[in-house]
Amino acid sequence: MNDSERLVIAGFGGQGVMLMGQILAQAATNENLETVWIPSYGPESRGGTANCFVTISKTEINAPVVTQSDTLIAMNQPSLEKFESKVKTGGRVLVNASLVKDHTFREDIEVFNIPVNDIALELGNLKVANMIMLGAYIGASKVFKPEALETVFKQKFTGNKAKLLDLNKQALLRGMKEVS
Amino acid sequence: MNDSERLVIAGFGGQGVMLMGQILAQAATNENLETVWIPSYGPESRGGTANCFVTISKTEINAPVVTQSDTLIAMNQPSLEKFESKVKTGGRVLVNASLVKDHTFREDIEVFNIPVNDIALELGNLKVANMIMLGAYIGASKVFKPEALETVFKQKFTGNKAKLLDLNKQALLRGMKEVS
Amino acid sequence: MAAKGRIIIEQDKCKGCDLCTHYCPVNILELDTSTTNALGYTPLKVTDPDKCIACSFCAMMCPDGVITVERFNK
Amino acid sequence: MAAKGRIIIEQDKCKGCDLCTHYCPVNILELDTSTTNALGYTPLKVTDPDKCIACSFCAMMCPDGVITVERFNK
Amino acid sequence: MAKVLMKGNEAMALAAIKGGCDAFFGYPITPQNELPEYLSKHMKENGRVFVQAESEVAAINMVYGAGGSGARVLTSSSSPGIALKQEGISYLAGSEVPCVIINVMRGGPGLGGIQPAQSDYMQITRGGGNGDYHTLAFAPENLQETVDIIKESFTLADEYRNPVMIAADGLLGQMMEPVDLERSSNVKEAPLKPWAATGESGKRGHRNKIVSLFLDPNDLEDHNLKLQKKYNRMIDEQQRFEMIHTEDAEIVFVAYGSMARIARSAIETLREKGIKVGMIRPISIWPFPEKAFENLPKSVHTLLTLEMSLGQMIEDVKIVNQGRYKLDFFGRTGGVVPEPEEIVEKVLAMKEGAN
Amino acid sequence: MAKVLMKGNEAMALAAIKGGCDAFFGYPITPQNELPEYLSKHMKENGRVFVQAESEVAAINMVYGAGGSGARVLTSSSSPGIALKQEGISYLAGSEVPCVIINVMRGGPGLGGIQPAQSDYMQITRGGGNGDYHTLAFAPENLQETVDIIKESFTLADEYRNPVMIAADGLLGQMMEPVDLERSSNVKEAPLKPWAATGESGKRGHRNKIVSLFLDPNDLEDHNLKLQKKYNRMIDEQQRFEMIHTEDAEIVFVAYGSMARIARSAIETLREKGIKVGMIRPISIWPFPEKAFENLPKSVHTLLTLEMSLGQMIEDVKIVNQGRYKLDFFGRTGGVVPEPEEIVEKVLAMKEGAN
Amino acid sequence: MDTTTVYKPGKGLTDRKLSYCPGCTHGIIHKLVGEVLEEKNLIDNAIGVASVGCSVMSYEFFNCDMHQAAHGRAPAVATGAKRVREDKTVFTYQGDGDLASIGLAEIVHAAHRGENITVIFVNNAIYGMTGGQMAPTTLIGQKTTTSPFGREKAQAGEPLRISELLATVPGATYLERVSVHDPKHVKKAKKAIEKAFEVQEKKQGFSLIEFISTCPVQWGIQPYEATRWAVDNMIPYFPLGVFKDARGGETDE
Amino acid sequence: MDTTTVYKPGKGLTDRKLSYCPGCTHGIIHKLVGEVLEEKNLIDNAIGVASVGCSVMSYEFFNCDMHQAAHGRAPAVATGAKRVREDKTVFTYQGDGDLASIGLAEIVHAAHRGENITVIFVNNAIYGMTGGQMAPTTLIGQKTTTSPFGREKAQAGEPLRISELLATVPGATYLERVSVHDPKHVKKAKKAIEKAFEVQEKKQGFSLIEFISTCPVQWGIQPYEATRWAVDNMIPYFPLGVFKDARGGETDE
Ligand SMILES: Cc1ncc(C[n+]2csc(CCOP(=O)(O)OP(=O)(O)O)c2C)c(N)n1
Ligand SMILES: Cc1ncc(C[n+]2csc(CCOP(=O)(O)OP(=O)(O)O)c2C)c(N)n1
Ligand code: SF4
Ligand code: SF4
Ligand code: SF4
Ligand code: SF4
Repeated sequence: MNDSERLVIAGFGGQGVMLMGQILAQAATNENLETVWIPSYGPESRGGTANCFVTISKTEINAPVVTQSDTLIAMNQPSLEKFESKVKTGGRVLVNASLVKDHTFREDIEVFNIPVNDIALELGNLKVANMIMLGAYIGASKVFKPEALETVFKQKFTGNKAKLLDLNKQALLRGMKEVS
Repeated sequence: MNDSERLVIAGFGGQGVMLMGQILAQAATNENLETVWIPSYGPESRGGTANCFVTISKTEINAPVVTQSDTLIAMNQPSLEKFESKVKTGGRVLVNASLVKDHTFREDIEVFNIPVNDIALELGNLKVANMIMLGAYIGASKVFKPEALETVFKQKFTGNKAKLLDLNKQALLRGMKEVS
Repeated sequence: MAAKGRIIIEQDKCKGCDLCTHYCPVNILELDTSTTNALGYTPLKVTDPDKCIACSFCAMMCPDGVITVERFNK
Repeated sequence: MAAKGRIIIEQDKCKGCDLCTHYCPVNILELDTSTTNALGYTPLKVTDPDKCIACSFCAMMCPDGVITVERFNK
Repeated sequence: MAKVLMKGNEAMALAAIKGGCDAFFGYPITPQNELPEYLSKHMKENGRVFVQAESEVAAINMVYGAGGSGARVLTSSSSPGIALKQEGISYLAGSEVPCVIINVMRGGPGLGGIQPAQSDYMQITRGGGNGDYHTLAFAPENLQETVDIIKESFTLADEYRNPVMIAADGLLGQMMEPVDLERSSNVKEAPLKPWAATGESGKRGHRNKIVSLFLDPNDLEDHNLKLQKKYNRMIDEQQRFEMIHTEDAEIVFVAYGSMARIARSAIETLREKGIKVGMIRPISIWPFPEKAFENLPKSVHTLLTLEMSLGQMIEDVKIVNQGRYKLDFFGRTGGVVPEPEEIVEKVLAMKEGAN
Repeated sequence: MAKVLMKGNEAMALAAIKGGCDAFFGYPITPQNELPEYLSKHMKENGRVFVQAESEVAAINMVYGAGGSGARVLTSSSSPGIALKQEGISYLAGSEVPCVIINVMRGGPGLGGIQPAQSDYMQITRGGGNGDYHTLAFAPENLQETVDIIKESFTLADEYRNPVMIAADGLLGQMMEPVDLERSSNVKEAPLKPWAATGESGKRGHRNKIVSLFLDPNDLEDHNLKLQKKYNRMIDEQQRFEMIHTEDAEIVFVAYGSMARIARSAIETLREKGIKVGMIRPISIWPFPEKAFENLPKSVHTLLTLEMSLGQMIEDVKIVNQGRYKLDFFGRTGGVVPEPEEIVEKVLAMKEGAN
Repeated sequence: MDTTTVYKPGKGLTDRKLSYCPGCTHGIIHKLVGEVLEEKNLIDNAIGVASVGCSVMSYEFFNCDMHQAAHGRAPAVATGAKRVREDKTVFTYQGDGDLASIGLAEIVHAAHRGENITVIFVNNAIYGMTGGQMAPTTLIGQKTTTSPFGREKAQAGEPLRISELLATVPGATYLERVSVHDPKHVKKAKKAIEKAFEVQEKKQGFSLIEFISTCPVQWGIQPYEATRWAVDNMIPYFPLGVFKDARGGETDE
Repeated sequence: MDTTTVYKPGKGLTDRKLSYCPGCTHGIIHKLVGEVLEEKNLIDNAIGVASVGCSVMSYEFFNCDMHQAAHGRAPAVATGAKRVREDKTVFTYQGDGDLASIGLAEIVHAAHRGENITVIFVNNAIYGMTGGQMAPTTLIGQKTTTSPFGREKAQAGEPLRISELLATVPGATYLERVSVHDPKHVKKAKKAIEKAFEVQEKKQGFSLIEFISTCPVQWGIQPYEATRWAVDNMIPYFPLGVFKDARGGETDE
């Protein structure tokens, strides 16, 4: 990771993009890094599109809203269209290739096409598409080791959610493999 | 009348002191003089004491509240005590002698003792004590001719109050006589 | 007829509202128009103390707590 | 059995809430999971148009005014 | 026209009728009660609407409904009642619904007292509602001016599609003075209101909406920038003030409303003593009349702000002043109406201090 | 202490618990809902009081009752909800009832929008209630500072017997950051409150009354003068601010809260370009930190006020400035969160203009 | 002579002269509340909430800790006080303008939450304090300063009956309407207050006693005539009685 | 083939896509109001008042002149509009947080004055818009974001029944509670709206139709299950029916 990493994560309401960001922010917190997570909020996010901004940094974070991102994770087509232009030159874009087809990408960015929905269905649960994408992201960016996110999973999936732990780990590793 | 005349009229709630002031202000208005009438207001005036300030002037009236008065009309003892000190040197005080006994007055003011309650009872209606006092006031001050006030009476006592006209006129003239 | 009790009137608290007088079953209360109290009101008086039956009706109806009622012990 | 009428589905208005399908007395409505519409939802489809009795129940229950119902004139 | 002797609150009510007020919605509160009482009698006579609302909150929202439906509308209250109207006022400004709001100020804070005060200057000029908005606010000093301004306010409210506030106080509300209700004032017939939700979408050919909601922040910002243009136009066009004896003054009072009137007496006394005092009397308190401060003579060295509060307008004086003149302040509060003599003494003490 | 990652609204709620908050009364409104939601779960756990009131008006009056009965009390809302609380806040100040009020600001006026804004600066610092009164008001820029200030606010409220307002915004409310909830902050145990109406007149030996009514204007003025002394003490003791790179700055930003944080990025960029900018960051917005402006270096020529509103704090900057420095302004409003680049451009344009 | 005092001003009220107009039954109601506070030993442990109306100064009269609440908001203030002082007796004293007009949401919601407080509600069919304006309880045809032609149904609707309205609120436990127009009713009214405070002591929830009261000054008649007017005009529209009693097994009759 | 259209989206609503969540019955209620407006030829002469809640954007949906009112104040806004536009059809559209919580005084007083307006009251037992907080209508035991352990009587009281409460207000003319959980009830609900608008047309006073509605998203269940939940849990507590009909001689059945 550079001194700081700024991400935009965007998708449909039900795709779990908020959680993806929170997991990264929690991992950063665990490692004593500075971090800020900012959601889009309000009624328009219900059912519609949702996105969050995450900044992870070794030094104090000033402006919290990500205007120029290092990474964009686009879980669907509208998100890609909305945020692609705000990725820095040299930045990376991870795209849900199950929903985004035939898009012409900017030339100055690194693009990872991962069909996370299809993979998730393979794994037997569409809901883990987001974790597959997270895996791909840490695989591509090396911002965190998988163990760091697994720790967060353990913090988040407690009580009757504990049974989801394994599936999510599996999804994470599978996602990493997609970019390795 | 001098260029201006500033009065304080004070008494118990039911004595009609507000009306006295309004009649003077209306007379002034009729004669195209400048005038301001200011009442005490609020719950404390209910049943308790009431007072009003009246200014009548040939020129524009600035500060409307009367702080130094030319005339004080005190319809009872507490009013006299409250306002006597604010009468100008050389000013005049008209006192309801039916209710104020044994008072030692300031030396630098002109005092008129008129037993208006007793006179009113003589006239058969305690309610006109205030009109008797008004009569005494115009008699002493010459600010208005009685006709001026009679005009106001005609403006005020209309409808089923018209029958009070004569009694009030009578009271007024009777009051004038007291100071003549 | 001998009085069964008596009322004590705190004259200076009386507002002369005339409420109590209407509830005296033996009709011995009226306002004393010959005087005014410190508040400027004509206060309550008892016309015929001997008739008081200490029923407390006057006191109960007085909004201003003017009246204390005592019953004579036999 | 010949259809008594038909429904016209404005697919792009459908939010895939699945409400209408529960009220069809002849059970010919379901969501088309094979596709998503412009809003990102899986829209309604008719499985067996021939059975439609033009009762309008689906349309009445649709919160989003997706369905128009026509009766065939004889 | 002959002058009639009227009580302030009643004169305000009648002025509203003369100004074309179609409807009144209000809730009782001292010291403005004679205003709705008068209207409860006379609006009906004139075929107009009078409703005693269940609260100030309801009243201001009735104003919103009636004003938004195209009527000329009035509400009046006093200090704590105006506090309750703040959300509604913010809505009115945000949705650009014209109306007139009279505040007959009394002492505060909280329940406070009922005697005259000017301690709602901030409440009136800064608003307590949310967001970037402004209302025109006028502060007359005597009944004739009050009548003239209220009559005109309905026209101004319509012209700017904005609430207009009248800063009166218990003294203006309760006093009587002769007033000429027909004195010419800038009163225009209510204009056509093509924006109003009159329930005539059929006739009009399109729907009208009275709305302050803009979920997209860019839309809301655009809306605010549009409003801001209007506010700037008000700042340009509506600064009103009177200059009194400033031509050779050394000390210039800044005072409005009843306080200005009292100060006039002090000026007389001081001038008699040879002390050169004058006064800037803001008549509009929003927009604050900056222009009045532009061409003061060289003789001026101090601005003395006078208020029936502990120092609220002085903030505007500071903003305008930008360090040019010495500033001083005299105020009474809580319903105490100062005597001219106190101002005289204040000035004498200032002179003393200066020597 | 380890930092925990929390959502702003939840961190505020937990901070209140850590600050000794005994009772919360509030009404839902975006974007502060997670605050009461968190408390609905956790106040009970801690044996404390959580009540969802029927409205903001009811909520602030419940605060009055609970605070006046001696408890440490919190309410929170967002812009239009705060407008509805104005009468209650005036009562709280007038009766000297301590409490903490959080405003998670959103765009206005009226219903406006729900995205972050700072356009309630006037609403917060001038009050919209009636009368001469003030509330302490703090505007933190990040979650750690928010947590620290909220914890301390209950202590301050008790010390001054006065409401304390927290000016947050939708960004602070909705974002997550790691915070140390145990970081030392000036939190004291609730003091004895011999003035409170606790229902213990027997034990105490005399009755207590929580009152803002003074029918005699002289009493009300005396009460106001007493309050005024307290406000002056606050002005002395509670001005809080941070000076950022002012030591050699030519242009000094004045910005608070989220806007200040954004401005930090702009300062970095500009300094990289060799442009000497610095910032005064008011942490207390009432009292406004005049002291920060006292010893600016000679290098300063311009104060650039930055706000997420169309210019409200700039009035305070003008008041403090008194003509010393050139003033300039940049603001976005309606929920638009400006990008640091916009500030950079503004400064570049200013430099351009100056040349 | 040997005497027993059978009636005297008690300790539930302070010595301050009541600020009510002559003959106003606010005074009688004050006395009753004061007597019950004293007899039930509550003075030292009570928190009262004065509202805005003629009784605004009641914080000077009730001899216990007091709050003065904003107009209409006394039930909210009482809620705040009671929630943080659960073991104290908390009551409000409110007029009909205060409670039935501006404060309607607050009273209904205090009842709705089942707040364990007692409300003394003084219904005199008018706004006394501010000069005799129309209240929600003003009768049809009644002239007030804002219904100068008499209250008209078409313009202002028919009067609200608060006890009846609150009886529909599940959270309300005890609701009774009483009058103080003669000694018999005064006694009954006192019993009602006692019951209400008992409901609170037993933590049974919300209680409200509505008083038919007079306003001789704003009605423009003499105090005694005012009691007759209340009997002849108000009670027919606002019938006396218990409107709700959800105290569980232990009701009295 | 030759066809007759027996059901189609009408002109009472605009073409804007409704902003409600999938399966939310706000949409059905909108349609019904729109249909009645159209069938009664009122679209061109109506003034609607949107409130604050999920239906805040309803000013974009009803195809007539519209106001957007502050939270809870729609009845006051409607009063203002109706008083100055007496010949227009004025209605409000309000949720239960809006009407029964913050706006309680306004709704009761609009009824009390007998305002000649129609209120469409959507009771979904929760605050939808703000994220599922407890409403005055939330059922005992129901979990919401501010009653995380389920609504408890001791803490928050038992749910308010608005139609029953308003039935005690003399000024209210027509009050009915309906549901839209199946086609039969949808038809009945439409009839109720028709009646309410008729009351207004005949200047008979205040009318309110309360709708049992669903909030699948904040209840956390699927839309169809939500209609079942409403039937099984809400209707038993909020029974359907006419709660007041003071239309004079001309009532229907
Ligand atoms: C917010 C607010 N609005 C209005 C008032 C003015 N006000 C004082 S008392 C009162 C009415 C009191 O009437 P009621 O409650 O019937 O009591 P009463 O005086 O008849 O005993 C009003 C409207 C106020 N003080 N505060
Ligand atoms: C003064 C004010 N307080 C609070 C809010 C926030 N708010 C918006 S909608 C709402 C509740 C809506 O619930 P309800 O009326 O039940 O309608 P629903 O969303 O369930 O349809 C609240 C509290 C606001 N906008 N304004
Ligand atoms: S009731 Fe009381 S105040 Fe009235 S006259 Fe009798 S003693 Fe006096
Ligand atoms: S009810 Fe309407 S929106 Fe829902 S699935 Fe059926 S057609 Fe689609
Ligand atoms: S105004 Fe009426 S209610 Fe008030 S004290 Fe006087 S008589 Fe009693
Ligand atoms: S939140 Fe609930 S009430 Fe609101 S639109 Fe969604 S489902 Fe409907």
